[in-house]
Amino acid sequence: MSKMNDMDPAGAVLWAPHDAEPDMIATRTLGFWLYLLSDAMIVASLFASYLVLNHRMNAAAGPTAGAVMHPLTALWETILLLSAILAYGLSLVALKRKDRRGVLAGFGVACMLGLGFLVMEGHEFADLALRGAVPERSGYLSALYTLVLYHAVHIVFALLWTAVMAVQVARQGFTPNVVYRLLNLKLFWFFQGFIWIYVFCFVDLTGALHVH
Amino acid sequence: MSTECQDPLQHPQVQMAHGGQYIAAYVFSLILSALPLFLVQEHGYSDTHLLFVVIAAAAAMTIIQGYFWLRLDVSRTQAWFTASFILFIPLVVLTIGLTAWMFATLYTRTMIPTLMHAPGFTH
Amino acid sequence: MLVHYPGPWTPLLGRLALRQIPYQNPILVWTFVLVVLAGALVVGAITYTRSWTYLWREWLTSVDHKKIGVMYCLLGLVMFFRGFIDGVMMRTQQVMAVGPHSPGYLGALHGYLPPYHFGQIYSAHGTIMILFAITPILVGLMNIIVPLQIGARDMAYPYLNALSFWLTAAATGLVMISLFVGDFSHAGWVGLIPLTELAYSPGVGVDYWIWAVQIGSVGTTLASINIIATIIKMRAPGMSWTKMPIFCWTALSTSVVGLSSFPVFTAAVALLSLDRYAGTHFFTAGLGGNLMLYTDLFWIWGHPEVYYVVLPAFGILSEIIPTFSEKPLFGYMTMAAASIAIGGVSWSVWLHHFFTMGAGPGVNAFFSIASMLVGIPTGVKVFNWAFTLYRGRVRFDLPMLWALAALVLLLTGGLTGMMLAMPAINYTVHNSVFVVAHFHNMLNVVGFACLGAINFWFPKVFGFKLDERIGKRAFWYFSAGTAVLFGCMYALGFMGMPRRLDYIPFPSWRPLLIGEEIGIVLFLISSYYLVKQLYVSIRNRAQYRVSGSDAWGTARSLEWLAHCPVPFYNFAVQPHINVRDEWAWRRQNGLGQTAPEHYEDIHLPNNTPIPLFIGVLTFALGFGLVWRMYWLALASLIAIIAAIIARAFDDDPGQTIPGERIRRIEAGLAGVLEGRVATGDVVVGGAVAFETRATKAAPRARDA
Amino acid sequence: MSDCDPYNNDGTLAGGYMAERRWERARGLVPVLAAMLSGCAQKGFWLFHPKGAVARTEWHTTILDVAVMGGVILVAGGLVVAFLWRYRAGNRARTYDPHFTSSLVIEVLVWGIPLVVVGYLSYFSVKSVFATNPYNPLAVRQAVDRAGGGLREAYGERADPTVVDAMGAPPPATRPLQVEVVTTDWQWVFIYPHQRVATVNELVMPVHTPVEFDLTSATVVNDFFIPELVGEIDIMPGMRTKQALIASRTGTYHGYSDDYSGGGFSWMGFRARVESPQRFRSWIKKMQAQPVHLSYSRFRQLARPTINLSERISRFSQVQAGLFDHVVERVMEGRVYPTPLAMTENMTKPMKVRLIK
Repeated sequence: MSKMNDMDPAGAVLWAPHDAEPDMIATRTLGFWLYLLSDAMIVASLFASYLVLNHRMNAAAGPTAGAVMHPLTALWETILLLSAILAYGLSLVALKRKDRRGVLAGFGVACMLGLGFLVMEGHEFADLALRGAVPERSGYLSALYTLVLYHAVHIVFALLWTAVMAVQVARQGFTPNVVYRLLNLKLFWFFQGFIWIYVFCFVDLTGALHVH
Repeated sequence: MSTECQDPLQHPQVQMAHGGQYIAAYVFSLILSALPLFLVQEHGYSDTHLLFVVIAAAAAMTIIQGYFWLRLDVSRTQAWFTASFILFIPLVVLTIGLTAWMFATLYTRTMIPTLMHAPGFTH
Repeated sequence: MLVHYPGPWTPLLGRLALRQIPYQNPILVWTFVLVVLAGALVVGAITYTRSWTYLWREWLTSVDHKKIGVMYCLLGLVMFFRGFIDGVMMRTQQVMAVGPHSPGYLGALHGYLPPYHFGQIYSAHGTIMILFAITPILVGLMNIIVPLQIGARDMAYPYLNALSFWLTAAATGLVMISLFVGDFSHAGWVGLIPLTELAYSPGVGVDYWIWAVQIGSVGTTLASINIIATIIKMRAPGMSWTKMPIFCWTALSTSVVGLSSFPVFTAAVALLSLDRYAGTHFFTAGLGGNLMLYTDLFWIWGHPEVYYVVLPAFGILSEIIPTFSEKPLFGYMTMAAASIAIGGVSWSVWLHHFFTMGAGPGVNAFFSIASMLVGIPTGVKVFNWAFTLYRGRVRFDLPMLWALAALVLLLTGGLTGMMLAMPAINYTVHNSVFVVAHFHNMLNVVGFACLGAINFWFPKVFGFKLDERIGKRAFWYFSAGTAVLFGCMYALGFMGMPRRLDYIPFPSWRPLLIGEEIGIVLFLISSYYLVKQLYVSIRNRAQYRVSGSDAWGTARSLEWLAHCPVPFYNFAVQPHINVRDEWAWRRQNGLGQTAPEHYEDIHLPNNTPIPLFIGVLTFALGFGLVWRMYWLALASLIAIIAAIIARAFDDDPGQTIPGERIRRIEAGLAGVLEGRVATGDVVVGGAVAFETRATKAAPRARDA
Repeated sequence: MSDCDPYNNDGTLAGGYMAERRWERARGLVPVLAAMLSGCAQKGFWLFHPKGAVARTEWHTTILDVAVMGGVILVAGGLVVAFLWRYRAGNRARTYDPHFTSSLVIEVLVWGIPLVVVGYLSYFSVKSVFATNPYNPLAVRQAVDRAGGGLREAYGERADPTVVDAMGAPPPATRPLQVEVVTTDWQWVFIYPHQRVATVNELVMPVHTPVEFDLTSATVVNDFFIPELVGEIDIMPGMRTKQALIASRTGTYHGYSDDYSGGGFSWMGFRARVESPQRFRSWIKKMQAQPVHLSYSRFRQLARPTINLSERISRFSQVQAGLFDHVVERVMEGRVYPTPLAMTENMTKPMKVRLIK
């Protein structure tokens, strides 16, 4: 019944022959992944808020989803963002080949494309704000701005982080600490792709649908 | 640490980078974004049908990006990533779904119908 | 973008001005005097004993999980005391302010607290007790025990661990400073919406609440990540999932709950702060806001948070009861499954906190059934504990008493919980003191478990037990206080008394309010004995010293294999796990004292002050945002990001402790256990562990 | 009560006498305690003595739940206590078996019993949700049907609330009375739209007549609660909730807000008077003759933050048509009645608010 009876104390190994050092890189990336999942819960709450506040009543006689969405612009933003993510992914392929210049080139392309994404999105929202659709206008616009800009803030941090990692790769090379950070940054970039496709599908596309 | 003596680039998480798969996910994602966009702009179908198309596209992109980009599979290095990801899916669905349901009933019960269907506040 | 609020503003100080210091309020002035005196006493004592370097090197910059855990517990206990004083003040106000003819003192209409002050006190009481007392104590206990139970050297991320602690400490600092600079929220620990909106709370109180809970919740989320990763990645060789001690199972389940629910809270509070700072309309009644959305998001976190605190408590009971029954835990597998199940169900029950909102009967029915489902795994746990006692050899040591009382409280709490889960009953007692009695009942389960755990694991960390006789006295007064206070409160619930009443309109409630006051006096006596127990035990620590690694003689899990007190490296050689209750198995087979054949080098991270700096900067960030000193907030934010980047460039090489030194320390520890005094090379989890009366005059061991 | 006569003190301080005296003092406390407890049981426990059909249904549900759960708790607690007693370390007679750590039969039982109990309670929970659902126009009538009956009748076949056809209009025995409730900071405005009268801080209802409430708030969230008559429902600004009750006995009951709404919350009570239909009609007549009229602009004055310390009642006639909807609409457009800084959480300049003394 109890496990105690099963084990013969005579031949048992009592002490590990060596310290079982956990795999540092795998441990660090798992922790960062858990952080990303917790971040996903914040995004889920923002999506839930958006869903609740995306009602005619929450527009408070201001613009509704159909009036502020430009799905075609959003598609261009999608292309820019996914390309930036792909560029970062390809720089990790260069990492596999120990190609330091390839890694740095990938970083550069990713940063440029990410910056392009931010400029385009900033332009879109500045345009919206100039037409009077500011977040203070209605509950719907508050939810819209917050959800989209929360993603944009992540991209800003992704760019900042990529720049820092470019310095580290250039100065320190591929030490274990640099490598685990590169892997974490990969998770971070790829995760933004996830969030963006939901923004694209459930904010931009359904906004054009007039389902609500 | 013992791992520091080894070459970090030999770590399986570095070694699993795969250019072809990354590009495949990229292309599929773009197609899956453009296709529903095209359908939505055309307005050829009813809105409810289109909504299903959008949801299906989002789900498909989740699977494609999850598999090809994040490598969420059951291999030894990735099992915990996949497990925690799958654990969070019902949580996200519960958060959004139950909230939406709750507020759908609340709106029908607490909003005054005449105000609800008025064309905005005109005065 | 930024909204208009009443009152002046200057660029340098924001809304802060001398008139924001409540120096006219005698209660606060005397509190301030007391706090200053106590602070001066502590600072003086540290200076007198010349312990500043020691404090800095051994505690404030430490990344050792045991020391961080001890600091967490200490922080939690101090805040527990603060929250308790708030409770005393509330009960006293309520008993004084009954009926229209009750007199008023200190400018109050009735009693001695005006409504706005009373509102702040109950809000602070709830916020502190849940987020800054019980949560830190539990996180601290998990911090200390989980790595020991799985045979690890430290948590998975020691640096992050220190950061989590200092973020929690920064949040606590914000709550405490709100006493003397400005005001605290009056809108309850839940942040009642739209009372927290700028129109109805134009002061800085709600801002204090927002930033304190926000920073605290970030800290707790990070702690959850750490515990999950530690359990997944750091288990000693041989420790399969089915051999893991049950406390680790509950810690895992609770951390998953924390990891997934705290972010929702972060989001809810962030949206509220956007409403207050940027003028958005998430939760306003007008202009398209939806105020119930806040309530919804809050309780998506709020209910799992309840299980976040109760699950480790269940784990503690599952450790204490087998130890003092001299029997393995009954139904280990079902207990683990029940722990996971409670965490899982916690995600679909939150609407029962607002059944009266007016949602459809289908919605109410769904959440009612889901809430009741929690009763199943909880019932399983109670029965399994009962069968752990069955055919055991039950001793009534102090930790066991706390655990058994927690078990009894869990039964009554379960009864009333089942009542509240029924919407038809909930309609009559929602927001009444019945609810208050219920959740105090359940949180007292956690409180009893925490006190049991502190008594249980104290010798593990510090090497000596807490005094049993005084402790039992504290226990009985505490139990009597619980019974009297919350018994009366349940009765008042049936009389329909709402919670948060500053003035009691109906004199017929007075007798039971007096009963509650008697209960709080019993609690006061108990807290006196608790402090006395700690003081006497530390003073006479030589006589409470435990011999051997097993302080109770019948302990079961792996942490009892390490020395009491635990050396900074936990285990000299990592143990290999053979069975579920490894220590009990070794002890019963005569392998308890078997020393490893050889000692290897141990690699440990270095101490770092950066988490402390980030904590201080976060406090400044919060303070700047509360008073809208935007320069301070911006500067702190940039400094935090800079500190994080700087840390990324400053790779910690760690330190390697040679095996030879480990062998020396181990030999020294063995000497200590035989009654000799260790000096020099021994650095242990407990600060006072190795001092005896004999060595009081001897120079303190300051070796790092 | 001669044993606790305070004058029976001869000044001797012998030890034995002291002990006796202590006991006597304790005995003196007994009637006080008994009076405390019985006195409360008679009057104070409002939830124990429902005076309305809906409240009675809720109370019956409570009894049922406590009975079922109490049984389970007694079994579990009894097991714990019995095992603690039997297997205490000092008891040499007991068996000690550290290998008894799992048993399939017990596992099945400990999962099965809670499952069955929870299933049983869930069934009643769902039924009672529909039976007390404030939006269901049939709920009140059905509650009346059940009124007077015991548990068996409350949950009998006849009154199965799960099969209620919420859409079909019931043939009402009496025409229900419509009352619109608006809460302000910190008063209650009761509007009788068909009679075009309004009261502040007093609710008057005829007995044995269904009363249907529409509720909204001009400022923050409140909770409508009359413990003896009906359970709670939230009152939210910009939204309209509903509640319904029927009172079975005339009398004056206490109503109040049950959700903290700011500084004046503790004084935010109202009188709920249940009158005979004749007296109610004459009360309406008297109300309709009130000189003060209630328009929206008047309401805005009324809605300024006010603490009603003395439970003063105001009465209005000629209530502006559609006032309730107008208040809701204005709130949705962004109208707030801000609380002054000195009445919220400000510690330095307290109590700058309109007080009705």
